[in-house]
Amino acid sequence: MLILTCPYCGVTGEETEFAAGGEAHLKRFGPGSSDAEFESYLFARKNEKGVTFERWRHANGCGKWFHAARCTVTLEVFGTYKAQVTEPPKEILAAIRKRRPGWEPAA
Amino acid sequence: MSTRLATQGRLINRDKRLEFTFNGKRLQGYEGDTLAAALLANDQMLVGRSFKYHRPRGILASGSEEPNALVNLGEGARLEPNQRATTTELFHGLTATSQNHFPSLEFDIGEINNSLARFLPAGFYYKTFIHPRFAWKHVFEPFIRQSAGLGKAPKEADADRYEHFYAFVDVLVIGGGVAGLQAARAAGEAGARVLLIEQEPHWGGRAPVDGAVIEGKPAEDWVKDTLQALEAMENVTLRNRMMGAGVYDHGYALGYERVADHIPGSDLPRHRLWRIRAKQIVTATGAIERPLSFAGNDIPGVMLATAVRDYVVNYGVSPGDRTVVVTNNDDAYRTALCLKRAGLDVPMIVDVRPLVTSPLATEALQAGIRVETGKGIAKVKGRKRVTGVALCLQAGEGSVIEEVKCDAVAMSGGFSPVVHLWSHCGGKLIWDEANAHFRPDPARAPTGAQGEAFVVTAGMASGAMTTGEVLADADAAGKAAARAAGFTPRRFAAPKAAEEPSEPMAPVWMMPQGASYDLRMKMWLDFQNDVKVSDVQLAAREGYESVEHTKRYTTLGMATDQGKLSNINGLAVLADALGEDIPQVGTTTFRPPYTPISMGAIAGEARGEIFQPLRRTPIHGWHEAHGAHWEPVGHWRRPYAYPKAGETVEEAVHREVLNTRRRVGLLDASTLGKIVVKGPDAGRFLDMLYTNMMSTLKVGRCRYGLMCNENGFLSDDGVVARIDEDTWLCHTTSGGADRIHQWMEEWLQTEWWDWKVYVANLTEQYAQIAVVGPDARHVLERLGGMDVSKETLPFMGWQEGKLGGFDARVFRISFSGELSYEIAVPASQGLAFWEALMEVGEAYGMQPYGTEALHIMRAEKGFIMIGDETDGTVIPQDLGLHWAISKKKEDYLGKRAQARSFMDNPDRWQLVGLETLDGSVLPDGCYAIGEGTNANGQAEMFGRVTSTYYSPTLGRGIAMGLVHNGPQRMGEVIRFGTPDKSFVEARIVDPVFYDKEGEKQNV
Amino acid sequence: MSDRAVSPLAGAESSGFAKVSEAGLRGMITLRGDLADAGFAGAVKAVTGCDVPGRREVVEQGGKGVAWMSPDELLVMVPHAEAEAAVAQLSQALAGSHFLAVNVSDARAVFTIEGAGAREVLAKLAPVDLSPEAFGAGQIRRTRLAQVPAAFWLSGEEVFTLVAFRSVAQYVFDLLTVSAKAGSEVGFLAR
Amino acid sequence: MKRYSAFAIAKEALNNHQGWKRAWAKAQPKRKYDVIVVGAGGHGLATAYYLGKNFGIRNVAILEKGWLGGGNTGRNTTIIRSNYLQDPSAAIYEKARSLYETMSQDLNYNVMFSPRGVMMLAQTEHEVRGYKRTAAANAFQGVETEFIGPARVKELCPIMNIEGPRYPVLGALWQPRGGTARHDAVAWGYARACSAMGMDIIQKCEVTGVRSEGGRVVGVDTTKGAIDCDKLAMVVAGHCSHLAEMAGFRLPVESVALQALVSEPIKPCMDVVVMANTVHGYMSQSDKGEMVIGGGTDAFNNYTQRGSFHHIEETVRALVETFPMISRLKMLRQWGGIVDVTGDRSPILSKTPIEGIFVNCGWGTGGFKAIPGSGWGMAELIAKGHSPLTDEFGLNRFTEGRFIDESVAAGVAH
Ligand SMILES: Cc1cc2nc3c(=O)[nH]c(=O)nc-3n(C[C@H](O)[C@H](O)[C@H](O)COP(=O)(O)OP(=O)(O)OC[C@H]3O[C@@H](n4cnc5c(N)ncnc54)[C@H](O)[C@@H]3O)c2cc1C
Ligand SMILES: NC(=O)c1ccc[n+]([C@@H]2O[C@H](COP(=O)([O-])OP(=O)(O)OC[C@H]3O[C@@H](n4cnc5c(N)ncnc54)[C@H](O)[C@@H]3O)[C@@H](O)[C@H]2O)c1
Ligand SMILES: Cc1cc2nc3c(=O)[nH]c(=O)nc-3n(C[C@H](O)[C@H](O)[C@H](O)COP(=O)(O)O)c2cc1C
Ligand SMILES: [Zn+2]
Repeated sequence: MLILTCPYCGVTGEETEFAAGGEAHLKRFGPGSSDAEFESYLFARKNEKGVTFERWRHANGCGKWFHAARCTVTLEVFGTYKAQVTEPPKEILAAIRKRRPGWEPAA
Repeated sequence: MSTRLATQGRLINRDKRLEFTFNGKRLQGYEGDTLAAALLANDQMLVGRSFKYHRPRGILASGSEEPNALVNLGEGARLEPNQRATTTELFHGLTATSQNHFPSLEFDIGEINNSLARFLPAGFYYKTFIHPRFAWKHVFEPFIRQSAGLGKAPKEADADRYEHFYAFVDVLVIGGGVAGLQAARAAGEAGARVLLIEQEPHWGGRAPVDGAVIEGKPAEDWVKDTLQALEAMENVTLRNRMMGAGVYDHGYALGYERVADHIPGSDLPRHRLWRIRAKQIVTATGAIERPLSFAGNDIPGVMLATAVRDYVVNYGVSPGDRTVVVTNNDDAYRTALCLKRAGLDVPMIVDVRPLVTSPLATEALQAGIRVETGKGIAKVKGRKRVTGVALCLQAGEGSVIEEVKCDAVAMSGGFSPVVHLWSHCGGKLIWDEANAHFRPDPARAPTGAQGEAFVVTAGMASGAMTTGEVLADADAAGKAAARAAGFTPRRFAAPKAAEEPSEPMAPVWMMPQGASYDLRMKMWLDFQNDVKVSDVQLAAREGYESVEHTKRYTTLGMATDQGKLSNINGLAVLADALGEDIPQVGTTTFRPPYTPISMGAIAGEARGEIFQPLRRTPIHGWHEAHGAHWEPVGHWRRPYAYPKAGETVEEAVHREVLNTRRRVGLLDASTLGKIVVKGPDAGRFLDMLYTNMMSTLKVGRCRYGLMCNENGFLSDDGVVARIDEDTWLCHTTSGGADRIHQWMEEWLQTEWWDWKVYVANLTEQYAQIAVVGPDARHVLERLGGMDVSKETLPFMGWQEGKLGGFDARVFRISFSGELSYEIAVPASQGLAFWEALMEVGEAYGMQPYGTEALHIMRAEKGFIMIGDETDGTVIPQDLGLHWAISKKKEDYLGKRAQARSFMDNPDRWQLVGLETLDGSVLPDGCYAIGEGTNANGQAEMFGRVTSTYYSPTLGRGIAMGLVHNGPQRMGEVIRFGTPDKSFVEARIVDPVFYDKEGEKQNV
Repeated sequence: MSDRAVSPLAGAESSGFAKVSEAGLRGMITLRGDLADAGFAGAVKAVTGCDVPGRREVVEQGGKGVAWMSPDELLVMVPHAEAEAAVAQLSQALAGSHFLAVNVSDARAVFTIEGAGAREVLAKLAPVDLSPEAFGAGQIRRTRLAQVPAAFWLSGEEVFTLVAFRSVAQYVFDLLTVSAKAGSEVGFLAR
Repeated sequence: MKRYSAFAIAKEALNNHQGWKRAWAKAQPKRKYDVIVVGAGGHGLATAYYLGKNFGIRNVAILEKGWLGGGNTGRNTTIIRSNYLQDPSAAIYEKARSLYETMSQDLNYNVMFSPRGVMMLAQTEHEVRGYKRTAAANAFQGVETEFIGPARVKELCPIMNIEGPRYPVLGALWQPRGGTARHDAVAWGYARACSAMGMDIIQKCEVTGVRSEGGRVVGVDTTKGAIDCDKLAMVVAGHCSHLAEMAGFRLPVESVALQALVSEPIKPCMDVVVMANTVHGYMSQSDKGEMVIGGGTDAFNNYTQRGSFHHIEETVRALVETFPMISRLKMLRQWGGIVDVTGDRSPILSKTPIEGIFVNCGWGTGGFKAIPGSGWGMAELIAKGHSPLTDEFGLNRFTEGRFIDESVAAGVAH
């Protein structure tokens, strides 16, 4: 039963106040994209065993979507950050590396 | 004989007698007794039968580790099977019956399994009952199942109630022995918010029984003083009768509080499940004594040595007059001494260790007890009660040296720290050679939300073995937890305890060491599930080598006690059989709960009316009062129809359709989603969301729209109204309202965050009522206040104003094909508006109609219904909705998906109308069946029915369906298969069955 | 037409170790926009007399109030009969900027929970630290109450105001009533 | 291999059971195999078994990082049914179900297949229609099912409260020859049979790398060293993304925790398996007497074999409503498994971008019931390059937009 902190309203609450929303930083492909691009946008998931970037919504709260960096093996959370970015911010990467020296994001 | 002593009994109140019954026998006990203590006081040692062999079983332990003494507690709506007598507080009027026997506890025919035990080793059922095949289902399995289970299945619904509670603390201390008390004190003194919980109704754990001396005073007094100090601390809460049930990720812990088990029938919740979020958790859960594995160790009268002591000291009950003590450690000498002090006979202490010179041993000798070292028990004599033991050399094969008469045996195989809660969330263990037990490895603690360690252990739970060590460890644990939670511990020293010098224990996993097979198949490891030393050895021999395989093959540790007594002994036997070290073999996984918790407590308050939220429209009460037959729609409940007296539901539906088509009907459409979308980019946004163009909609007009998901599938539909230059109101399906609102927010927040659009879900702000039928306009005109004529309010227009004095927004839209108005008024006025409509409508024969009439009317018109014509695999193109898919737009959600080869293919199942040749109603959901079969031998299917009704308007069955290339096959007759494999023929027709030209709605 | 307007439970009440009441109709407006904008703050002030509250804060005065709902959303509270007018006033004041003001008064049900045990009534249902140290006056918490979303704040020393969706008013009332049942005090928050 | 029978037990009993041989041999990896199967769960073992039995391919190793059967095969709620809606699903699950009927005899290992009947409750009109549709399809897919009314539901399962209060039971989709089996025994029985055919089952052997040359697989690296192979089958359920990553491709799969629990054992009171999808919970009683209970998954990726307690709560809440008598039973143990959920919730049995590598995954919350059918089809796919049982389950369906969506009728897939 995770606890997460919403970067918008600052509430630190238990998982039941939030809704998980899958892999973060997907790039949307629309008309004109190739079959492979489109398929990978919809389906090919990193499904990392380790550090992952994922989406959450503060469903029973302020209603905002945000991102979390979390480890799928230990379930620890390295940090949460706002959704209006296309890649994890530097502080988050630094926070991860602090606990996982040498870690590099998957391609 | 087990009996009540005249002295001792620190936990009972001899002034208060309580009556109870066991198997119908009326018995007496004292306030403060456990059921087990009271049974023993009444010489009821035989309390149940084991699972597999139906062996007679007695009370073995004094706490939650008890495997044998399980009873059916209570009756009827308060029957609870498998209740542990050792943790059941006695109350007046308690009724209990023993389990797993027929016809009675004393004479059980199931005991035949016992004589067949040789033929029923571990895993025997995997090897037999294979032939003949039908026999498994008809003979063997019914037989096995008959003998399954322990307690009685309750028949009635539970009479009690339950609740939850959320608690947030800095430090949760689990276990209220001296370790828990000291840890709580140390953390509390540091200023942390502390919750200390103890499963028993009393505090102090083992120390007061064991005669520990702390800070120069008896443990009992120290406990009292410490409790007083803790109670005085504002920041500390003490809670007994509350078990730490589980430790979960991120410092989440479950506390299982048995609020009213001991006072049944009170109005209190029976159990309260605490959901505790702790920064740090201290487990001070003590240790559990292990049995020894000797032949006949399961015969009633053989008990754990600490349990024997507990019964004497705590309850003033002696399990036997003559008790042989058998041990591999010093602690059991305390039991011998305690029995002796109580005036009971201890004919012998049998100690496996070759030489024992510790102070406790000396004391025993001085007390005149015979101590036999280097010896073991070859076997216990007796069947339903111990009558004696046969003595042998521990090092030998079991030749009997001497027989000793006794009526009880107190055994001790050493102590295993209670590591369950430490392990639940990933805490790791190390093997401690000296004490022959697993203990928590502080370096590999469970980790929390920040990757930090969040569990510390204290006292015997850490593996500390003397009271002095226990207190020092607990003090350090309390301080460490407080520090980790952000507090500065005070520099008080840990309390000191009197020295308890002792001699090292000697691990013994089998008694005697070289026991024969016949002895090994009488040595119980798991008492409840009847797993013996020979079974574990067999599993190892057959290659079930992983401890997890052994567990599953033999069922070791899978009983209601979860192997609290058996696991370590079992894996030691396994390690020995494999020739491996114990730590290499490892333990099985510890899983919550620590001891079983009631389903009622888990469900909490959510039962009956508040099982789930029930959503009600403002008119709900009216529907109820007017006999609505309900249909659940999401969490809403909508009227399906309003049957009148003497009318079936189906008749009511038909009447409602006809009345609406001929005169006028009224529908509560309040559940429809209503989402306002506003901003300079709102038009552009809606163009992305809907397949058709919404930005071009004129203010004052409505347009029907479709939404797809990114996979291209149709997900919702509804009418969109343009309110003003930058505001649109989107209607969604009832089930879709929240989903679509979130869908919009998701795209706005996570993809197009630079677009200026705000959305708000106004679904519940309005009651929405559809007035439908040829007389609809007349009804509204009667109500007055607004011009609803064709000219000012044409089809697919909307306007706002006063209607009958109500603030109303009126949409001229139709889902039935009739002249129809949907009127939104503020929800607070919804009921009044509905009633006003009913009143003026009376003159026109207006009647309410429900969802089924709605469905039939839309089907008569060939309108699709999300969830019927769509099922998450249908794209708008399949439904002939090309007209609602903009060709001009570069993009909309789902567009790219619809260009994939399988979807872009014109060769798909597509929507058509269907008419049976005989006018009958096509069965729900049936498939069009072709002639051939596919590679897997399945009949070819080329279409299916999506909606099918009897049309009261047309007087025959009508249906819609998706058929392979359907629209190109108009007029063709195809066959539909029914579940009974007969066929119905139907013709492919246009899906619009009624008023094709739309004359009725356009008036 | 407020004379025909009824609150979802018509002022139902129950009492146990805390008193639970459905508090009748309240005017409520969902107001979205740029909370940091001076014009926006001015409009809020003009309608309610209150300043824009800080993150997760609520201000109430003279029957009006404002609650912070999210970084771009406020809940503006006025007497029920004034809600439409307040929407109009806000819309006028904010015209030309990007905002949304909608009347949601009737989409809500409002409750009060009063008494020394009020915190514990809520703590049985919401996964929130309700100790006085963690939750005090002036704060608003949006959360989950058993199986539905809700928001609450302290309107007095021992008085909580709780807002939920109208459709589940009965459910919320029943939940609160069971939680407050006399004798089932927990004794954790109020010792 | 020594045959198991009552006679053998009797004989052994007189010999103090000293003569029993290992159920499967202890093996060390050889340098090279024709086929390596990664994952000794039910699907991996069944794949190997049918490779040997149906195609004579016996130079096979099954590599398991832990103990065989210790993945989801050893922790599932054992429901077996085949009343699926879509043709490809109905085909493979029915093939599996029919193989379960004779599995004990085929393997000479009693897997206790118990065709006691499975019912899926319809508690809304929508569900009624969905299940009628399934029954209609099943009739022509060779799957024996029936839509039954509430009275029959009550008769089959007297402990159920069919009157609500919240969601009265309107009927059920009933598969009389669905049921349960002893999950561990399925893995053990296959392992014993594979071993008897000379295959190597290598436990505590984790695959840590996949080697390929020129787009073709050549072998794997393991914690017991490198092993070569001509063909490689990845059958590792929740860990399939991880293995695919080693081989350099991605799968449309996410790994999430699914939980289950058992009550304390009680005397038999429920002869059928009941799934209640509206309220979300399902329950059956094991041959030992525990009520075996399961519910939903966590929505976030997880590799811990633990889930969040609120799912247990939801499930128990639902079942106390459906079966009020369980309120006073106690939860004995709860646990989790990591299941592999695909983009359309249907499994993948497919070739992959690397030649010689095959994947069998995505069974998600419901693959125990499929084990023999999946093994049968997978073996054919590996041996012959295609199989009618697996053809529709290829990876290409995600590119084409050709989904096999089962949720349309039933909502869940267990
Ligand atoms: C709680 C729960 C309840 C369920 N209930 C049902 C049900 O009622 N009915 C039903 O039909 N299905 C059910 N399922 C689903 C079912 O259990 C699975 O679909 C099925 O067991 C999958 O079998 P498998 O052989 O594919 O995977 P597994 O049994 O998980 O086997 C995969 C094996 O691969 C091994 N492995 C992983 N990585 C490596 C590596 N790198 N190297 C070597 N080995 C590796 C693992 O250790 C594991 O043993 C349930 C699942 C769960 C978790
Ligand atoms: N007999 C021996 O050989 C021996 C050796 C060392 C110490 N001792 C005695 O035992 C004492 C050990 O003290 P301790 O506090 O470490 O252990 P303890 O056994 O005295 O106390 C543990 C307490 O935790 C409770 N508990 C266990 N699991 C629980 C759960 N899940 N939830 C709630 N409560 C739970 C138990 O009911 C018990 O009251 C010493 O003071 C000493 O007197 C005995
Ligand atoms: C069908 C089934 C029945 C089970 N019955 C019991 C049981 O009676 N007692 C028990 O302790 N565990 C039982 N378990 C749970 C297992 O002990 C174990 O928790 C589960 O297989 C997961 O393994 P793990 O907990 O070791 O990770 C059962 C599991 C299943 C799948
Ligand atoms: Zn938030």
